[in-house]
Amino acid sequence: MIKQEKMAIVSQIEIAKNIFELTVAGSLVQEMNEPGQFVHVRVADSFEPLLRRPISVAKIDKEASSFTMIYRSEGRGTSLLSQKTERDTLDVLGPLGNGFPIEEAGKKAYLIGGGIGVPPLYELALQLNARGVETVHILGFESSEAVFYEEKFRMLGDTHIATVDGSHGTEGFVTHILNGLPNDFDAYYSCGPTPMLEAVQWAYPEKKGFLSYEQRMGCGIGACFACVCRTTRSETDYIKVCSDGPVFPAGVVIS
Amino acid sequence: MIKQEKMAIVSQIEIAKNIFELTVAGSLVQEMNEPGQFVHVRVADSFEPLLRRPISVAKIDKEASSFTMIYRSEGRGTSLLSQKTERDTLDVLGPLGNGFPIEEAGKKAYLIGGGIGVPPLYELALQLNARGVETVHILGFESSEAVFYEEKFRMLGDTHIATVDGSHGTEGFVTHILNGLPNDFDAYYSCGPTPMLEAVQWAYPEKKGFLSYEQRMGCGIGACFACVCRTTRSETDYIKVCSDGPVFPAGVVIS
Amino acid sequence: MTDLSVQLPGLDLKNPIMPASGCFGFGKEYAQLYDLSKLGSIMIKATTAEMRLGNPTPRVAETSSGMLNAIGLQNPGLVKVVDEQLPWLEQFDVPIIANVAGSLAEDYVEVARTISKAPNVHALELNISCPNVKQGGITFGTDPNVAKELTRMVKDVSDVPVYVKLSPNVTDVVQLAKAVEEGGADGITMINTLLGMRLDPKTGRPVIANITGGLSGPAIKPVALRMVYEVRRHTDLPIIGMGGIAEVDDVIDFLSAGANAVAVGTANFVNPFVCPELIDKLPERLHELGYESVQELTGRSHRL
Amino acid sequence: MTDLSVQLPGLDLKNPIMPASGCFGFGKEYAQLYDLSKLGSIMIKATTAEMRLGNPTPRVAETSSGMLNAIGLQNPGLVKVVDEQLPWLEQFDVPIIANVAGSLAEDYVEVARTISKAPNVHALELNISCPNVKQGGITFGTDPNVAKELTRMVKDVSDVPVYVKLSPNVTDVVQLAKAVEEGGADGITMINTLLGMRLDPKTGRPVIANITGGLSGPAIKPVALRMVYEVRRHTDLPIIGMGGIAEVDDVIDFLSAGANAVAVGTANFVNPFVCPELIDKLPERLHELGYESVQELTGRSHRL
Ligand SMILES: Cc1cc2nc3c(=O)[nH]c(=O)nc-3n(C[C@H](O)[C@H](O)[C@H](O)COP(=O)(O)OP(=O)(O)OC[C@H]3O[C@@H](n4cnc5c(N)ncnc54)[C@H](O)[C@@H]3O)c2cc1C
Ligand SMILES: Cc1cc2nc3c(=O)[nH]c(=O)nc-3n(C[C@H](O)[C@H](O)[C@H](O)COP(=O)(O)OP(=O)(O)OC[C@H]3O[C@@H](n4cnc5c(N)ncnc54)[C@H](O)[C@@H]3O)c2cc1C
Ligand SMILES: Cc1cc2nc3c(=O)[nH]c(=O)nc-3n(C[C@H](O)[C@H](O)[C@H](O)COP(=O)(O)O)c2cc1C
Ligand SMILES: Cc1cc2nc3c(=O)[nH]c(=O)nc-3n(C[C@H](O)[C@H](O)[C@H](O)COP(=O)(O)O)c2cc1C
Ligand code: FES
Ligand code: FES
Repeated sequence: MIKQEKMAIVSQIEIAKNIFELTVAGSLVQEMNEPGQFVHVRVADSFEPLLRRPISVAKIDKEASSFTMIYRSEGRGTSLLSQKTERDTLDVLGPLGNGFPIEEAGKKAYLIGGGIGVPPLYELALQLNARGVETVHILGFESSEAVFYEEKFRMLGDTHIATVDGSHGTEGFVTHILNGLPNDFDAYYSCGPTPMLEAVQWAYPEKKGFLSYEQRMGCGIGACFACVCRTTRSETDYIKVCSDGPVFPAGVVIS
Repeated sequence: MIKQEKMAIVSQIEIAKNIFELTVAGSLVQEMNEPGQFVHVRVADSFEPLLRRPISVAKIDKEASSFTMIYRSEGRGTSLLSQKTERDTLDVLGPLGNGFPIEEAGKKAYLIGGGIGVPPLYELALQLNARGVETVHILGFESSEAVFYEEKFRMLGDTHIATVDGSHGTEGFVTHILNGLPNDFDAYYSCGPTPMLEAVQWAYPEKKGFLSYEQRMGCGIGACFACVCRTTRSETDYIKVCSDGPVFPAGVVIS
Repeated sequence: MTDLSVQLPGLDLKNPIMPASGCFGFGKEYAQLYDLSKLGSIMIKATTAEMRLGNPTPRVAETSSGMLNAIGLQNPGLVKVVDEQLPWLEQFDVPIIANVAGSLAEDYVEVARTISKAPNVHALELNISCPNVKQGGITFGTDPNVAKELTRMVKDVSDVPVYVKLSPNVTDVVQLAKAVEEGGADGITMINTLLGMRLDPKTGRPVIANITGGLSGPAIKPVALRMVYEVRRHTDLPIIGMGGIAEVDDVIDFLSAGANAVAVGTANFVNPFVCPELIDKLPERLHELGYESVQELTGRSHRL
Repeated sequence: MTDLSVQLPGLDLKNPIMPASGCFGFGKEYAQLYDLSKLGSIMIKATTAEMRLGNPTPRVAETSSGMLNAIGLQNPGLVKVVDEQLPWLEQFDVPIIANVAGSLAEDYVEVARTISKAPNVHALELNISCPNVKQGGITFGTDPNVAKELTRMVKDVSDVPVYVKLSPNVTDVVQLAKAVEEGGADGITMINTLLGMRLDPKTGRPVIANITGGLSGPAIKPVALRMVYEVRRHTDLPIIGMGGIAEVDDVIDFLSAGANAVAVGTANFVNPFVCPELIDKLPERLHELGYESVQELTGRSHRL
């Protein structure tokens, strides 16, 4: 069930350049299940900035009733968010949308992430590993400064890093790494910029894949029709990223 | 000279119900001289709320290069202001306007204040006492909860308190106290709600008096013509509270 | 007991608060969050004769204390709305106001004729003011004669009272209000969004794919309030006021200016519980201000 | 070296940044804070033939990301402006744009004739759009024929180029722009304020004594930007754009949309140093975006 809650801020840490790891606690966490779901966060008490910001769930800790987000402080809203401390509360609406189907993973899965698309893959990796699925992580970042969670992913499986400027790992995009990896996986899961999702989709036409999309949002719950994408399922309909997605099987979204 | 400065917040204390004493430090303080001047304070980094808030200078400490404001947290802006702490800075524009002429006090002066009109009288009392002027303080508040600085004023001279609900001091308005006080002073200085200023002015038609007025402000420096009042000096002109005032001799402002 | 009820043509409202069209879909999503029977009414998403896909994305952009949208009347079309959405809404004890849109006058007439027969549709809201559709819409809402004619045509076929939604993008909103009154409108809803634009400073490109969009949210409240106040001075038609309402004092302001009820749009995105919260807060605020009913307060700014 | 200079009819601007009329008085107050010679130009407060007292107070009210004002053209009158204010401004190396207002066409003509002869007045800004004066003003700015005629009359008597300031409170701003172009305008300045209102929820009374006021500040930027963009699509006249400019990217946006220079109004009240700060920041921002001059960037949104 979707809830709105003023959640307690447990911690907020800058884990890479302009990348913040924010953990909050509250009963809303009990509603979270699927990796790949997101929350809609209000960054200010006033109406300026007005809209909530969608942020993926990066880690769920049901015991502590807390969850973790990882986001890049970039525009007005996220930079306000990054100024919040343990003394503040955070107005969170969630969990929202449909996440990654973990039961489709088979025995071995590729998790392919780019930049701020990496966070939801972490909870996904945790849940897949808990089910005995072997996960390989292929993660792309701008530069070494922007890399985060490398060790955490490594603890869960093979982890390959690409940076655009080559300052860490392979130089280039995740697709460069994918070219050199075997085709021996059962399913892939991906989140990142749309061109990356496109490239990944093209690389594995015969594989089962699940992609998480981004769109500008209004309501975040399916009411305002802001976040639509065309779909191959029907010529006469759109899908909504917020409530039909953000995760869709490969081949469904026309971007 | 008028300066704009991000001043350091030295302390912020709630000294009565919803009444905050805020001390800030910076080089701008060196420009302050007259009691009764004010500053124009930006309460948020964003443009919401948009306008600065005019607040009187309540105490100047040139040695510490700090000054103190006392304000009521009421609307959107002042309640944001009240949330600021020593970790924040405060964008201050000032000193603005023309304050109380201390050289006009003679030997004995009445300082008559109402509510949030009391603060500027404190620096005035300090400066008058420093010049050897005897000051009598007649201060009106809503109720006992809203009373502040009573002891501080008492240290400087006779101090009479009125509260509207009679919960502290005399019941009623400052004028009730004035009725019972001798007429043996040389000048009076007053700041408070306009009806109070009117009443005080009427009570002492033959005395030298100086009144500090309030108006809604835009710029605070005389450029926008928001804060005007009609004047007895001329039928064809307005005076600006921000730059011609806020203190005017009795009889000048038509309110 | 503070009386929140409001009686308007076709609408027997428990309270004067309702979500604005386009900001609440057809209710399904918000029904996950609270009981829709609590609402005074629901203004459902614009319905057109045929299904519409609307505009390309991005469709929304944030602005200072506001947002732009160019959804472009995406909706499943008249048949689906009548066959699926409206029947689903019947489970709630809430009168529906159906927002009617189109490109040609005939489209409006067709939608109005059919949708006004749905049992839970108690009024129509004629959307002659959507700034986000190329053909039509906008001209209906800016030309008094066209607006009057369209109102009359829709009135002729509608089984329920017809409210006309006015555009703020006009020189003289009172003239439009009077025109639709002459056309037989039973009420007015106002305002729709202000036409605006945002650019991406990095590229110079419009952020909204449609180039321009409709500005809504707290930023536009002063314009909306002024227009409601002006229109109230020139007509006795019921007004459902909207534009930037987010807090209970915004409701008070619109009622004071002469609105008989209010609609909440953008604020639903910020706080999905805003409508029930406003409904809960309104009695106490009215009481604090010394009023025992919504009706008593309504229009007070004109009686000072 | 990034080139900030802009050449417009009558105006040889060091840079495209100037304070907007009514938000800078006649410069005296801001001259206490910085050297006015730094500014591209100064649009001085509206000047009328006779001295004006303006409206009663309160004259300003805050709104979400904006403010309302109803100053009502308070100014010392033509003679004092020409004899005192303008000569005082001569000490600065900055061309002045004189904002001309009035109630009747003859008033405009009288002011224009005289003020355009002042040595440091390099252009006139015809204020046909002030929403805060009862008689006239507003009608000049909303009726294309009246606007055209007035422009022509003023052009006939003015010694310097005439820019006409457009109102946003119209159905079709392009129509107005074309009308003043036909009337011989040398340029356009836009936008003036949006007509708005605020009520005191405690009492229901308008906060502004004049009841309505003009909305300015960041809240109106999307509307202003849209209008500049639209007008640029339909005319080659120079445009000085304004409405909510407060940061360097706002300047970039207005230039991108087709403004040749920009004016900063309300932001002066928030940050009295905003104009020189924008002037300082502009070269770096232009450079970051890959432009070597203001002119190169101007209108880029139309060339994508
Ligand atoms: C389902 C989903 C999950 C996401 N998860 C994460 C995450 O885990 N970590 C992370 O760093 N980012 C994530 N994003 C992107 C994140 O929402 C944007 O970076 C953020 O909204 C930008 O806000 P801002 O205040 O920095 O920018 P501003 O420029 O101030 O934003 C202005 C408006 O544009 C919207 N916007 C800007 N960029 C984006 C974008 N890329 N996607 C959607 N809306 C955008 C904002 O929400 C806001 O409404 C996610 C986006 C979606 C849709
Ligand atoms: C010269 C001068 C000196 C002042 N000194 C003090 C002081 O020392 N302590 C103190 O508590 N208050 C003082 N005030 C009043 C103080 O400025 C207002 O209480 C404050 O601006 C209200 O802001 P808000 O955010 O609480 O209210 P909001 O309702 O959010 O204010 C909205 C707008 O109205 C203006 N406004 C509201 N009330 C007033 C008012 N009474 N006077 C002027 N503008 C107002 C605000 O500045 C703002 O622009 C002074 C006012 C003036 C003009
Ligand atoms: C995303 C969005 C979609 C809208 N869709 C419609 C619509 O379909 N029909 C309509 O009449 N108005 C539509 N509107 C306008 C609103 O109903 C309302 O008139 C406007 O947003 C002002 O109110 P607000 O400031 O409370 O949002 C829409 C507004 C938004 C923000
Ligand atoms: C207090 C105030 C006074 C104004 N006076 C005038 C004026 O005298 N003449 C005029 O043409 N515009 C006047 N304006 C309008 C501004 O010049 C400008 O067009 C408008 O405020 C939009 O710009 P902004 O959002 O940057 O303030 C005034 C605006 C304000 C806020
Ligand atoms: S954000 Fe409103 S429908 Fe998706
Ligand atoms: S506040 Fe602008 S002139 Fe006084």
